[in-house]
Amino acid sequence: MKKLINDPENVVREELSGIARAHGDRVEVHVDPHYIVRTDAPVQGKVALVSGGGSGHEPMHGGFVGMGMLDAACPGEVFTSPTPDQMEAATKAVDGGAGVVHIVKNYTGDVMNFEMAAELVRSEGTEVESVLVDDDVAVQDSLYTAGRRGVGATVLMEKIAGAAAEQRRPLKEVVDLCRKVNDNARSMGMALTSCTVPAAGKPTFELGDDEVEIGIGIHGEPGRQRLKLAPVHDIVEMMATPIVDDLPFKSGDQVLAFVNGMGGTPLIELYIVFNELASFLDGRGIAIGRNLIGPYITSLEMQGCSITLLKLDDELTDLWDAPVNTPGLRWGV
Amino acid sequence: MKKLINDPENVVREELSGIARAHGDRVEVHVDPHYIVRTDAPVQGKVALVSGGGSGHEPMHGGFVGMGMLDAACPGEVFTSPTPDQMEAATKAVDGGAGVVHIVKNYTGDVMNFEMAAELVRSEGTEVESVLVDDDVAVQDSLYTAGRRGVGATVLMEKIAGAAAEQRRPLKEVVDLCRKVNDNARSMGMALTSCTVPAAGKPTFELGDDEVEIGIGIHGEPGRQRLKLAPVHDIVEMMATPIVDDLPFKSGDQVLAFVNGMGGTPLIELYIVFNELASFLDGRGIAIGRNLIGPYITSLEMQGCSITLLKLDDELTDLWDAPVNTPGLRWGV
Amino acid sequence: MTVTHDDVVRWIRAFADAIAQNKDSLTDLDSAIGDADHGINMHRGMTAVLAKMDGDGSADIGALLKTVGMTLVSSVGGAGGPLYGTLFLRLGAAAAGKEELTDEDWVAMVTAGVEGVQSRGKAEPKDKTMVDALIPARDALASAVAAGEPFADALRSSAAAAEEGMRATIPLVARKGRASYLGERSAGHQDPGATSSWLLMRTAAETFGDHME
Amino acid sequence: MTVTHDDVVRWIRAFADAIAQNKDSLTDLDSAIGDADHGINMHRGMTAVLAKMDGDGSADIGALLKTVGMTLVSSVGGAGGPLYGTLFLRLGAAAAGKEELTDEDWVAMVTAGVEGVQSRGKAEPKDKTMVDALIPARDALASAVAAGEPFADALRSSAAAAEEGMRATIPLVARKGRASYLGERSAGHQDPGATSSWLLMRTAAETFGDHME
Ligand SMILES: Nc1ncnc2c1ncn2[C@@H]1O[C@H](COP(=O)(O)OP(=O)(O)O)[C@@H](O)[C@H]1O
Ligand SMILES: Nc1ncnc2c1ncn2[C@@H]1O[C@H](COP(=O)(O)OP(=O)(O)O)[C@@H](O)[C@H]1O
Ligand SMILES: [Mg+2]
Ligand SMILES: [Mg+2]
Ligand SMILES: [Mg+2]
Ligand SMILES: [Mg+2]
Repeated sequence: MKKLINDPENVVREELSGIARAHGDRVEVHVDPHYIVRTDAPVQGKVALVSGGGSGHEPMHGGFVGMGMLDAACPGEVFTSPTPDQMEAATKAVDGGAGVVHIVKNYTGDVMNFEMAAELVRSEGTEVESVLVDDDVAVQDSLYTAGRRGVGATVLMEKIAGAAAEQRRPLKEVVDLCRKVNDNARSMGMALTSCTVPAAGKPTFELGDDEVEIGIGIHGEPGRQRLKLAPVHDIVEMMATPIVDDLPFKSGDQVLAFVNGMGGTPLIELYIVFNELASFLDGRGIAIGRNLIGPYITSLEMQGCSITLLKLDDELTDLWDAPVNTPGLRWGV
Repeated sequence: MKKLINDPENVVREELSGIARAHGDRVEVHVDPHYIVRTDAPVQGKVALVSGGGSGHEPMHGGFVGMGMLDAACPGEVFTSPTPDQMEAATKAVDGGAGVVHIVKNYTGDVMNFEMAAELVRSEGTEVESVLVDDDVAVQDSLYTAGRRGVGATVLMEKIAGAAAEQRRPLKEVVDLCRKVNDNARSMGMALTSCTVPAAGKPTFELGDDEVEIGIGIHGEPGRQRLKLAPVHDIVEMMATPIVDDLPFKSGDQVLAFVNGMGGTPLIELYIVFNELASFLDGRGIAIGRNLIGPYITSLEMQGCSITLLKLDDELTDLWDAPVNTPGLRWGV
Repeated sequence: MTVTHDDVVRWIRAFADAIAQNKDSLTDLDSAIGDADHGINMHRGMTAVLAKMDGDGSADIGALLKTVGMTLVSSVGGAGGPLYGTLFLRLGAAAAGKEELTDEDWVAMVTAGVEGVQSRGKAEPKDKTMVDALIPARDALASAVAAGEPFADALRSSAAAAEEGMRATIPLVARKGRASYLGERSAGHQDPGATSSWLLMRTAAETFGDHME
Repeated sequence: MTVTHDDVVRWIRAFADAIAQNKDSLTDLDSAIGDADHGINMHRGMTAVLAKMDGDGSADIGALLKTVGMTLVSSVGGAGGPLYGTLFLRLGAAAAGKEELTDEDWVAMVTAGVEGVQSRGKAEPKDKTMVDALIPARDALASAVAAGEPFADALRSSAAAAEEGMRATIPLVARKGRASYLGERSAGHQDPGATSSWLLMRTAAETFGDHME
């Protein structure tokens, strides 16, 4: 295992210390329990957004704390969802009297820990609504399984709901917007290489020199299919087809196209992926109204990418364009 | 070789096509000869900044074209400096009558190609000044060698000089500022893994599972020292000590600390590097006034990082803080 | 023929030991169908539990187990944290105020614990989760105690049933937790949570059973 | 005993062929002490040159070589582009208007070409660059022609001198170009540019010498 770390045990603590030193102008980092919070929290009268999840997906979620996006984020150990006491502390720290939204990616661990946290804070009188993100079409959805994973749509939801909260929209509207984003977004990921959890010390899975894994999650969970390495044209088609067919996205639709790097993929490749995606969508008569290209929801040093499409309307577009000032996403201010 | 590409021959062309489709709101991409230019170029009465270099370092340089930074960038083939006809066309496209600055990283190829381009455009009446970036302390400087490489300081120079040009400062002032940045910045890089030039198809160098290369360039050029993998604490010390000693940076100095990812390094590790760097600088009495953390000048999918320190004064700080709106760097607007 | 507060402390320590010794193999199991952290997570949790236990002076077994549960909830994270946390919280609630446990107490506690896991995680038998080790363990324990078998034998049957349930997860296609994302590809691998649950039942049998022989 | 326009065309094609055949080995040499692109770059350039030459109708050798130079400048990039571009531009300038070349013409052309490379790149002998192949080649050529040796022999000596100069780059510590960043670690590797320059001189000897025998 080759990483720029000291002790695998201290990875998250030292990362948080780096974030605190780097972004003290915008965020405060609390240790024990760990959470990252806007320096101006709680913002009175504003719905507060709290998210969280395992570490190793940076900039998500800590990098999305700030004006126009999250009020707080709870980082767990690497790839391990955080604990209820973190979420409880973060929720209390950001509660500005207008209610708190928990943005929860649909993983058993995240769901159960956020559930326990919500039970705790509700019993103490804070109004909390939970929203689930489950946009990953690589996973079959069913009442009898854990359901789809939450992946790329999380970033879009945090941005869009964050803008709505910033406009002082009420709790119900913010929650409805979160659901609208989730309902209109679909994603799929793939990996060229595995990643290595620091504490595990070896790659989560092994891929041959000529193999790719399609339908990968963001925790190094193996995907559903292992295929021979193919030109990116074919790979994008394999990812975009189930995305488009699932919603379905139709001719005439406007979308936000999000090409996400898994952590070890250079930007040059992401632009090539985006180029293929744009051609693919041209062929389906789908217009790209907005785009986001880069490593925003990562899997440590994994090489690979994911594609997320979000069907846009004027409301979502305006909220996407609204100012945001976080370490990981910034414009308009 | 595992990459998200189609044909190694078409990597740059397809990347540029992706950039054109993604960022058409801010930049225009010209093909044959290849250059990327602000949509509002030439800006009359503004000094124009042109840079360029091999591809594979994204977002540099194409990602830094836009308001407050570069007017144009010339992308060469992967790791190969662009050709004079690209620079000539780009220079003409951005000349707003106030002169053009060529920001040239000190590599034999870049220097000679920009030199030929400058000869061409000067002979046609355009006022051009060239500025060399050579901040890499891993390379011994000498009159009898090619001298130090230009690395991380390039990003800082392009941002700071771009802000000055945006304020309509005259050519000489912009050039002087470029030199001031170069004179006050020092860098050093390291690699955990090699990268693979697509057309070459195999890693540029081989590193053992327990080895790191210190003093690496941004083209997969081997460094000056191969060492056993060490805790990041030691690695940062090995990199920061020669940087600080070279200028030298002294107790009481304010710096911009730039921790750059080489393309395959996840943000979580860069924050740990930054954390170590901050402690190291604490120990030397050097204050971090500004920071930049992320993959900004990369080496394809190489894992590793570089550290750049720039000594700040009020002028440099203000120009750093000035609004910038490029695909790769954005704030204040 | 009763389990004392000290026995329970020895059991927790034995479970922590077993987790420490199987940390890598649990994580390996989790690499195959999950995210390679189950051993790491449980080890972090049990290390925190040991640190907490050092200062415990009371004799209330319920309070002790509640502390274990709270500590797991706030230190493990992932799916394991809430599930094992809830398990111990329910064990503790069922043992509230008790300074000794009879075999019937233990049956009632395990029954409450497993119920907690199911109400938290919504997993049914054959979903390929820890439930597949816990339910057979609870059933074997309950029927052995009901049949009047010696407690040590009942504990041994319950550990054996947990082991069998754990092995029976191998061919299953996961329907809950991270492994469910793999669909058919999850078959052929033993569930990590079922494995740690077997360790839990095995260490209980070893500690309480040993004491009683 | 003269070199015709057709001979020059055959030489350029032969050089392009040699580059194509040695593309990978040139790139490998460049991996060791540079950035793994010299073969790729030169091949891209010579492919562009071949495409340009197809449409060339004039008999002016100077014009032909100038086109080669311009094409290399605008298609190779890196250090190789300006250096080989300048080399061919200077060959072309020295042959301006000529439809045939004598051995003295060739000496004058090579001399001008090497001068161009040096004024562009500022490299001196023993800096471990293409200059280390070109200067010995020029010197051997010039003295053989001055001594009245048959042109084919003079060409052979110049190719042999280039080869020797190329091999002599192996122990050198680079002082110019990308390899200089390596300092002492650059010793022990043959310079890629010196290698492609040897191919240039060797194909000239083979094409022009062969024709004359
Ligand atoms: N819904 C559930 N009910 C019961 N047990 C579950 C459930 N989901 C997952 N598990 C158990 O949790 C184990 C994984 O735990 P762990 O690796 O610690 O958490 P995570 O999956 O969040 O990484 C699985 O092997 C399985 O036994
Ligand atoms: N200043 C110089 N003068 C002459 N030749 C040089 C000089 N710098 C580099 N070279 C030659 O260029 C070769 C490298 O060319 P190439 O790989 O195409 O360019 P780059 O180094 O830009 O990647 C070296 O092997 C060397 O022979
Ligand atoms: Mg986990
Ligand atoms: Mg090169
Ligand atoms: Mg797990
Ligand atoms: Mg080279």
